[in-house]
Amino acid sequence: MPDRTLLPRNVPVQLIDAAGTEHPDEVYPTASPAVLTEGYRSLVISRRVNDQCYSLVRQGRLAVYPSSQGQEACQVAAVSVLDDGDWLFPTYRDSVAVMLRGVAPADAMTLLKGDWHCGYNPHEFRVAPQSTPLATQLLHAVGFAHAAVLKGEPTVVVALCGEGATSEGDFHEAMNFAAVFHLPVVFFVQNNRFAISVPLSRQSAAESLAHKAVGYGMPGEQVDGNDLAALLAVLGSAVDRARAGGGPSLVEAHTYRMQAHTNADDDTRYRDSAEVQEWVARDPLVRLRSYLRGKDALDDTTEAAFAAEADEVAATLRTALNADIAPDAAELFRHVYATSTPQLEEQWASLQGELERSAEGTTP
Amino acid sequence: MPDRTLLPRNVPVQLIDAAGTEHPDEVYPTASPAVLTEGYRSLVISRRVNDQCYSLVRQGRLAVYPSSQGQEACQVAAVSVLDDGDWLFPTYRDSVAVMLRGVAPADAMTLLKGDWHCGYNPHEFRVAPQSTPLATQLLHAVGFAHAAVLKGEPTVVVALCGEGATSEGDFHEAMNFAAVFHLPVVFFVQNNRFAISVPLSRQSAAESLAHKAVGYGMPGEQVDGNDLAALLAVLGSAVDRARAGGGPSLVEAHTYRMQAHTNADDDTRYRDSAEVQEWVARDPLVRLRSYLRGKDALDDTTEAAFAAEADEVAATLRTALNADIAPDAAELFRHVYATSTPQLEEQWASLQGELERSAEGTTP
Amino acid sequence: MTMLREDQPQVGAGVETLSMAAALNRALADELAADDRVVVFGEDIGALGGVFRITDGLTARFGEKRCFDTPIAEAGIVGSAVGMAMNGLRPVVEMQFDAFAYPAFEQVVSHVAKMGNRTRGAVRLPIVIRIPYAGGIGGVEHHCDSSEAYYVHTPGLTVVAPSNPQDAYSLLREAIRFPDPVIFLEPKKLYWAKGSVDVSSTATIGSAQVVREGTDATLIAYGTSVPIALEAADAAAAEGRSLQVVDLRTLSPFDDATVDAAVRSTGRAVVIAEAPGFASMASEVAARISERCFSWLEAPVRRVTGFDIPYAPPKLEHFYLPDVDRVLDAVDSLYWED
Amino acid sequence: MTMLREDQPQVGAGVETLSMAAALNRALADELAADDRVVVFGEDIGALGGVFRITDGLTARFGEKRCFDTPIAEAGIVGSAVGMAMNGLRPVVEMQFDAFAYPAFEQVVSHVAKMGNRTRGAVRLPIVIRIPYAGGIGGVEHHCDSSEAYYVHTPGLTVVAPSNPQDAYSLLREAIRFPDPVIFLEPKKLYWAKGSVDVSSTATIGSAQVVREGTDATLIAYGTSVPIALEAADAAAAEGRSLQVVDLRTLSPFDDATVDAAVRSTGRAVVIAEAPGFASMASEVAARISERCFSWLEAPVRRVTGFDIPYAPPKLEHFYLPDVDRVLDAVDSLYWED
Ligand SMILES: Cc1ncc(C[n+]2csc(CCOP(=O)(O)OP(=O)(O)O)c2C)c(N)n1
Ligand SMILES: Cc1ncc(C[n+]2csc(CCOP(=O)(O)OP(=O)(O)O)c2C)c(N)n1
Ligand SMILES: [Mg+2]
Ligand SMILES: [Mg+2]
Repeated sequence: MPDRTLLPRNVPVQLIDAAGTEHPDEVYPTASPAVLTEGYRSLVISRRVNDQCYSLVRQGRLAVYPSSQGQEACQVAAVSVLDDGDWLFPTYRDSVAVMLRGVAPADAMTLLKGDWHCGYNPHEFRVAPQSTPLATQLLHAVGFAHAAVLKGEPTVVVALCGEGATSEGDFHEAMNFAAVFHLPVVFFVQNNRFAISVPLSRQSAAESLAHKAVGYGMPGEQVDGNDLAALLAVLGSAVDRARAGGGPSLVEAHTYRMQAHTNADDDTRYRDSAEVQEWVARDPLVRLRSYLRGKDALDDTTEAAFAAEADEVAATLRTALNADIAPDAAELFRHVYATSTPQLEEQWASLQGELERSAEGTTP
Repeated sequence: MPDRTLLPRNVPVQLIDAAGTEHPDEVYPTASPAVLTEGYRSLVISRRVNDQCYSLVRQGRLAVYPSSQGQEACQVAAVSVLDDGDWLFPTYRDSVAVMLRGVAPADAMTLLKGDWHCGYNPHEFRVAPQSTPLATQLLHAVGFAHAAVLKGEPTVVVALCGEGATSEGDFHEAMNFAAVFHLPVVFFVQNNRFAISVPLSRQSAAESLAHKAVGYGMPGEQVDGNDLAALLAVLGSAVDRARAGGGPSLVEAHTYRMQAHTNADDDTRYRDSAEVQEWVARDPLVRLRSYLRGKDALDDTTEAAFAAEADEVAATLRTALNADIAPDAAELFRHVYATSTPQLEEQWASLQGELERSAEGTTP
Repeated sequence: MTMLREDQPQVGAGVETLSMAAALNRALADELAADDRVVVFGEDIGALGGVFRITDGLTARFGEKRCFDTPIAEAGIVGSAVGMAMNGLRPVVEMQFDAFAYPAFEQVVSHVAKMGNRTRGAVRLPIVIRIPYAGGIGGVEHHCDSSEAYYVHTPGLTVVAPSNPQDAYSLLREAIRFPDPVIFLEPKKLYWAKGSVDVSSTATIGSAQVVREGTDATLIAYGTSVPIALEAADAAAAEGRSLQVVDLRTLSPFDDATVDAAVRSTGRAVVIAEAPGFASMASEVAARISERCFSWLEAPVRRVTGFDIPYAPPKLEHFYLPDVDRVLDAVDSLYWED
Repeated sequence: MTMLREDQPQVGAGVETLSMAAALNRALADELAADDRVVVFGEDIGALGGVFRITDGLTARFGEKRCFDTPIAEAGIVGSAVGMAMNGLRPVVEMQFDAFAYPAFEQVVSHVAKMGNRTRGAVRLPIVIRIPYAGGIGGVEHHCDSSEAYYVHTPGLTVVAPSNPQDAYSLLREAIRFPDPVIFLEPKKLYWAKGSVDVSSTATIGSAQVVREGTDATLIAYGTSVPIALEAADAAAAEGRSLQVVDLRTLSPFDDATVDAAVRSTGRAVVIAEAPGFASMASEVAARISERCFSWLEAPVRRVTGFDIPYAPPKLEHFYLPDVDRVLDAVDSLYWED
């Protein structure tokens, strides 16, 4: 990303179009076929996980699932550009990214299956808990990066949000803090055109969301969010810049949420299936596959291997989520404070009493 | 203001420089000497009110005074561009603007003298109560304008805030709502370089605050905030645009807070008096006076008349604030709800009992 | 836009069986029809009809100017409602879930609650902030908070929480006609419970109701806890104990007269609420009764509330939620000497 | 930055007479010196030293990296403190006045309070949010709120409110060392009251203290209301009534043991707090005592609190604030039979 032109490009960066044809860019290089093949593998697994979760929610094994189907290239890219010590700050829709960062797929689904915790130790994977209150996590990302700078550590932070979340005050405050303190944060907005039912036009009247960067004095760029090559290049350059002390930047990916907001949502109420169909043609997997096929970088054997691996991930996920683990009521009280309080002790004792009485069958 | 260039000018619009010399602009016309003389009159009164309040606060007649000394051109312009039916949404620093809108000077100081209410009926003067929680009033302004549009009324709303307030989330949400709903709001930021002790550089890393407009898809412009002619032209064009259905815009005025944040503040802790001195040379009154003198639009008689009028305003203010009006405890309860509640009735009865007992001298 | 007001609902007079969701939808529609100053807005409340479908069909029927989606910004929604109300409209806004109302907290506390007072009544804000509240629906984190304590503690707000379709209908209409801001808490888990609704019936904000007579002890409940109180009273009756149930309906201002009379008539009281108990609405009720009915009380006022922990997730919420057994345990502890 | 921790303050051991403001400043300095993970930030807390000068000199002494100003954005301040704490620092942030903490409410309730729980303890947030609270300083609107009810009701927060320089010093140091987030409420009007401070003395968060012995009734107070309680006890003593005074010091978690023992020893109680009384900290204290000490109580627990109105302006605040007379009136109403 160029260092200091005020305005972002007014068209999204695209390196491989929907047909799989490459359009070389003078600023952003296309990654090697080897790198992109590895990316394709992640796309295949990610898509499979999205599909698997769709089934699991219908079987009642997940309480809710906000699918990233159609946005897998964003998920893969957000994680691919990170170094091991870097941190990711994801939202509820980024379970696939969390998984790609190393968290076991079933663990990444912990909250969604109805548990009270995020399912993984953030420090182990350098992934913050997935955040539901919109845009709030962007400030955590900023603070995290600020601490890294204060401590002299080379950490870069990638903070994710949707286009709807850019309307929240916290988005603004996060962008501004990052710019004023010149922090190594890449704000990555997955503009999937909808915030539940509300279309982009109701979130912003700006030329693009990337243009919001101008108001903070940081670089912004738009990118085709279904083009993994472009995403890797643009996000990669933003991460490099941040690591080199060049400060924060804003990347907007144009993509599309192919499924309803969650299983609980009915998207026929607010969009035409024709629009959804248009985006099928821009699928991130299809175009990359055809590009790699064209480059002879992907053969049937490799494809079969990827498919098999995806099957295995899905199977593991299925098995884990099909296991019925009895919930432990004590967990409700255990982690609220580092040291429990007299009040929680009393309350837990009283609940325990109830549970014992009902186990003894004093309640019919 | 031009309709749709993305970036604001990168220098503030200036029509009359600090020496009083005119620099005609191809977009923004300089108002007639007659109009500017009228503006000068307001400047003289405004300055006098600021000075008077400075004394009154030292005499304990005001609890606190956030002075707009040095920013009088902004105060005058903000009100001058309004039609009678338009609305102004001011902050705690804009008491002079409130007064210029027709509120009796002493009434405009009601909150500052320690009373529980804003001192005027907002509907009578089309001025919202002065707002202390930063940037919150910008959303009220937006809602007000939204209602006007829904009702088909031609109202334009001018919303004021300082440069520090642009860091708040509410600033962002207000700008965005105004842009998305294409509302007749002019956001007018008085960038007086300081938010209490914190300098501009700690609020924003943007090219200018006017550049923030880009992120919302509205026009922005910077203007010399000590040049009344430039302010009238830029704000006037923004108001015209809004009234014509052209939507919101953002105007940043570069000015300077000549006194401490309030009387309670000690500005020697965070700025050099040399910096303050530099701005003395850019005084909005001095330059306009010398311009008008040069145009033979201002003679000694007129000046004397303005001075006399300002004296009179100050005298009235002084008299009003020197009057000791016994506070009425009932007022504490009277307006909390349209209809009082059983709880407030009980509480007031009990306070009344106390007051009666102490009036009867049962308490020594 | 004229200032037309009609006292009778425009449509559907008569008694019908409706879910609470449908009753709320009807109340909105009837007020939109009756008063063209009413505007409804929020997140996903237009084409989608709200995530709980409370605004279903309103945009289609009344148009984009009366019912519309906003950008996602809760302070923006509430703050612009303030401005709209200043300019003569009567905004009814929806917060999607109660934890998502927190970004609007400053607007609510520092402006919505105070505007009437700081303008000596010159600017009153007839705003209704609708908040689906509480749990019991298997919602993931941040979707099931019971946030009433924050609002009832704030002077200047009026806080309402209906427990059945009739009250939901009547109180929402009344809230929209109210001169001051109303926080209207909708018990999510009762959205789909049905009841008969007389759309010609009116309600008074500020009045509690004895919804079941009883002589041995008084259960005081609101919103989601009313059905539990009623069930507990049924169960107790089977065991020969006669429990009275009071539905607060309005949390603030508080109907001391009804509650005092009820508690004094039985001499024993249990307060039931889903929110964490510490410094909560239930604390206030317990403190008030303990003070005002001191000489009548045979036993300490018990509170059956949520634990002082973040709201429990779907898999554990049955441990968290006040239920009939917990209420009966509390009743059992009321120093029965007989 | 190393993870150095030393148990002894670096400077100024010994006993000194300090104002509460100076004691707080000293506590910050001593923790900054003792632990280089501590960072202090907020609005105007650098060069200016804070509008109340609590951070005076800290930037000069410890540098811009340890104590710095931020843009004006309270959610930004608290939200970035969350991220910093996740990354191993111990942020101490200042909210300039308590009404100006409201923009951070979502961050406080949905993240600060819950992070430990939602990560099963893997991510604890050692954040201190300092809030100058309450009135009595002639402040204009929005500058004198008592907002403790909002925080004490929120599970996961620890809420502290000292009433004298010694506790202010010891509790702030302890709060900074605490593994969980602490809301640290500083009674503005006591900033300039002096007292002796032993900087080697340590404090325990969670413990109330009987600050005056007495046998006839117990006054329960915290923060700004403690000096009033003590004064009232003096006045009552002159009239032959012996009042015990408990200073809560920590509002949540609550020290039931100390409070219960105190109230049971006298059989009468008055709770004093400046915040509006409805659904407040005082409600909780009254409700708890009424329940837990039922059989000991000779009279209803009285509350002397602020009225349920927006905080009064300078000219009227003397009508609003709980004072000695009001406390004595409440004491007089405690069913004295002799
Ligand atoms: C503060 C807040 N307000 C409202 C919500 C409810 N909500 C959850 S997701 C969502 C839409 C978000 O849209 P977007 O940011 O575009 O992300 P997407 O779901 O499309 O990935 C809304 C309104 C929330 N989670 N947090
Ligand atoms: C939400 C909020 N946070 C903090 C404050 C305290 N405060 C009052 S004025 C001020 C500085 C504002 O600076 P700016 O917006 O530049 O306006 P100016 O005072 O310079 O006119 C601050 C921090 C406040 N009033 N509201
Ligand atoms: Mg989206
Ligand atoms: Mg300023």
